[in-house]
Amino acid sequence: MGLSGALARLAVRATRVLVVEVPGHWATRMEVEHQLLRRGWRPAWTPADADVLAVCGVPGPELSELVDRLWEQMPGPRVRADITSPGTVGSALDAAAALLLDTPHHRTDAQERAQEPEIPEDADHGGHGGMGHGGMDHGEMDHGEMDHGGHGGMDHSGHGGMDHGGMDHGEMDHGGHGGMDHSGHGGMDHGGMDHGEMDHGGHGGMDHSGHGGMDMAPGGIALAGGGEDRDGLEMDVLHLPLGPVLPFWPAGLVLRCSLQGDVVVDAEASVVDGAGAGGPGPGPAPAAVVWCDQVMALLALAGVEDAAACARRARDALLCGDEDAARDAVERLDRTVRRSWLLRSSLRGVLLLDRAGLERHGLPGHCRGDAHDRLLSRVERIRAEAGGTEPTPAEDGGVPWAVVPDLVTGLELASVRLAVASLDLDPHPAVQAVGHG
Amino acid sequence: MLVGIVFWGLAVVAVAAGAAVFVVDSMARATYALALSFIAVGVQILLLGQSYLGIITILMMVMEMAVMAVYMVMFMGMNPALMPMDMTHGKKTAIGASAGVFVLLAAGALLVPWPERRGAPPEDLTRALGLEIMGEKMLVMAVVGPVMVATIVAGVVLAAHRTRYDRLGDDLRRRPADDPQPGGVGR
Amino acid sequence: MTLEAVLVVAAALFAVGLYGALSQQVVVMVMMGLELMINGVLLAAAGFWWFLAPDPSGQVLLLVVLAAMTVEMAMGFAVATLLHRRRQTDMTDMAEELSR
Amino acid sequence: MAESVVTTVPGGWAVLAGILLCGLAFFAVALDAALSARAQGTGGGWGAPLGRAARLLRQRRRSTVAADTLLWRIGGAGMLVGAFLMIAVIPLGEWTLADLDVGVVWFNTVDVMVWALVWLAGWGANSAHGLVGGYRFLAHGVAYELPLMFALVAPAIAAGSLSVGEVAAAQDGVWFVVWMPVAFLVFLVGVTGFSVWGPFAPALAADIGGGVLAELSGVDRLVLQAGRYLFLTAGAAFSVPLFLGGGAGPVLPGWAWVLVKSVLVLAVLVWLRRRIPLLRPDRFMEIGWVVLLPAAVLQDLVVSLVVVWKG
Repeated sequence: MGLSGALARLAVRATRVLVVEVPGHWATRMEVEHQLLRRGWRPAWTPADADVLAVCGVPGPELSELVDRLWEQMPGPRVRADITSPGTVGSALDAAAALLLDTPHHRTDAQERAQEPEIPEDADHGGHGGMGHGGMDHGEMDHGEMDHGGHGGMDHSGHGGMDHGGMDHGEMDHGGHGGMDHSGHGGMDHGGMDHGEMDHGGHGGMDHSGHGGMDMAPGGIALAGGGEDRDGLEMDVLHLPLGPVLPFWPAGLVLRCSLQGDVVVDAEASVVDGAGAGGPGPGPAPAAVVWCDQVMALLALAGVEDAAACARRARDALLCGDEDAARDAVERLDRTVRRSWLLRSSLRGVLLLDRAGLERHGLPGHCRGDAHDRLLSRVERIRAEAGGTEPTPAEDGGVPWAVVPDLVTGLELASVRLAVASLDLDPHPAVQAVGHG
Repeated sequence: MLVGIVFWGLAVVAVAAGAAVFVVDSMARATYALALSFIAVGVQILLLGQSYLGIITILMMVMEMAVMAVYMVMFMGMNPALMPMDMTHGKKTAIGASAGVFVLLAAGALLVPWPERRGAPPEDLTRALGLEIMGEKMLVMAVVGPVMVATIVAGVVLAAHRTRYDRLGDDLRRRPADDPQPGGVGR
Repeated sequence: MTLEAVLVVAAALFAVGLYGALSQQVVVMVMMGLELMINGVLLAAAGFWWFLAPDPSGQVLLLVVLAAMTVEMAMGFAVATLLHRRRQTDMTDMAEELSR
Repeated sequence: MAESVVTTVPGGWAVLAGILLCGLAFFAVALDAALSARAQGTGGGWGAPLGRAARLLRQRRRSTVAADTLLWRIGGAGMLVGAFLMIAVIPLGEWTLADLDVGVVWFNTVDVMVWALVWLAGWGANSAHGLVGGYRFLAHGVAYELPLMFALVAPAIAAGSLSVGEVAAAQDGVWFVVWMPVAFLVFLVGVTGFSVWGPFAPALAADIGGGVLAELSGVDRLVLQAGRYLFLTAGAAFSVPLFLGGGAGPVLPGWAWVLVKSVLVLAVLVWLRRRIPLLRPDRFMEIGWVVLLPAAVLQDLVVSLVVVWKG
């Protein structure tokens, strides 16, 4: 016990926390992030890396299901902390740390869990690109929906009873015809399959024999369809939802992307749990805090860690009302951002919006330029706000999340992330919707 | 003795991995099986006293297979990890032909009375090789170089969709080039 | 480790590669077969060099084989890309080229 | 071949070399954690490597649906092994583990292995983000590897040998870094490249949830992360015999100078990471081919001319 106890105590000092923000509960999330760092802990980017799952706020039905799935994917030892208000963050994290040390508890937990990863039976995988949030792979999940061959976007997950074991498509002639020949499989129940999404024409045939008979495909993996990419090559289309639980991503936003390679060819935006299901939050955040948070996300995604840390400190100082510290931090942030020509070259040209573009998408004037211009203008606004010396410029509104798909289509994945972070997205659409409703 | 054991071990690895290329279901595994085969042969070449060529073989082939994997995934048209792939034709003929070739070659190898070894390897092989290709055999290298460059150009021309006129306009004056993905230099 | 042993192993590699090159339908897999054949040639050349005439000029041959392999590979990739592009616009054409 | 300039030590010393490498890598992790803690305004952090390792040792491993576990694990474990292979040819003062006559090419071969390993680690998880990460790394590889190769050529030309020991010995008067700075910089770019470090970490970046690391937990993650740090350390250490005069220096013995210089290079690399944004593959590809490659070739030309001129 002595050794494993010592190991556990050492391990807890480096705990990683996966923070899930229920839309509207920005204050709790920021408090969690603040306290994490003070303990020497770090945020985790994926459930695979997390020891603690910190749910900030009370999730709605859709997000709850998702959180449960994240919980399933955590390797353990794992602790879940439901934090409903900023005031309880400290005690919740203390409790989590204490529970993390409880080795016997985690041993039992590990034994009780399913050993093999699997896609939940009830998940509606057929709905990729469509509705069903259920089967969503928000990126960090272990569902691996990648498919690199040419296959129809079909889905087997809902068909637990289907017996694919006896099928042998191995000898199929793949050269000439695109689709599969189903006639040879009289016994198979195709009833539940969604053939509508299959693209039989453009690619070299599909093969079901991987299911049931093969160890490589325990089932439930949706396959990709093909399509012409921007270089005129036929490439597979992969459906990958971004969000709602993704590092440095606007809370609650879900962007269902169709990817070819890493280029987003189509996207669809929604908000988790629709509008207003997030429960009561503390209300809209102060503008400067939100901007700082967005700047931090953008800098972190661009990979300048020192500058991102600087933005975070500015945010936390603004949040707790420490004006001097805030002003210092903002000044430092401003200097860092302005000086770094590498940062400029990295963000230059990302989602360049000219006047016509702004009008077409109905965006406010402060979105003009590329990601770097928007970063600078936002830092400028933070300075004005924090300094309090200049009058606050007239606020002309944020960017509605509904335009995001139009903006990011055609960009490559990393640019999509930078583009989204560079926009002043309405941060908590659910809350705002309630407010307006 | 030890060298013999290592050699035969590597031989088994090389041939088995080579055969695995056409047996395994996954494209990634097939590609890296070939890489393994090359690594084994590279080490065998090391055993045969040619350190530079052995290591360069490993270097080049690992790099090539890393790229090859990408092409396999792109063009195989079959799911890598999910589906067994059997995209063959004329299997029996192929097996017959290759078995015949093997018997022929192996018999030749075993039956031909190979001459005695002439001369001894130079002390510093790599230096000797360098002197050779930069001296007497310079013509070879002088040819190989341009061929490589021509390969790069021809490969790009064959594979690329857009030409320079698409990128730079009809009079090749458009700056920066009209690319779907801008580069880092901003030409 | 004798010359005969090296040559037998090289022959085995060559034969396996030949099987692949003959039997595979897809361009990239054919290329893998060719690579494996060249692999055998490479080993055989190295064996000949070491056991018959270990002077530096023989090594140049190996370098040339390596270079040939690279060129083959690069052109193979380019052609495969071209074929893939063509396959969409002209499927039967492609089917003819690829099927048995 | 002339008398060897370094002494080859028996294989048993490999253990010591391994320990030294791990020690330096440990320093790199600690320094990184401390810098990170300072930037966050929290202080401390020097003990972080222990805590992180303990955490990952305690964490359970996990698998994913339809993962290619074999390739996945090879990808992770290979990173750990590769770094140790790399240091085999680095002379520590006058001793070396393997006085390979083509040591520079050996180094190059091991770093090329990283291409395969990172891609395999990304591929094996059967996760979209992991795969995107793997491809990003390959794209980087295509861009940094050729400049790196030409950068490695420069010291070899100047020394007239591919043996690492002789390259170090050839810098008797002037260190190579003085008259081949471009090659040195390109080399450092290459080192950060094959360590998937700092600006070359889009394969592991936050925007794809950690990319190649996205699905790794427990000891698998530890192995891959440790492999990266070890590669960074080995690369930094390799710059010492190649460009920084090997064990040359006043007062201290040769081995100590090698360690001191390695630590310095390593510290600079670790420190730079926090300042430099990620170089996304689509941006860096052009920089690598249009800027770095010609620069490295020109450097080689200059070096060749100097060598010819000096006779």
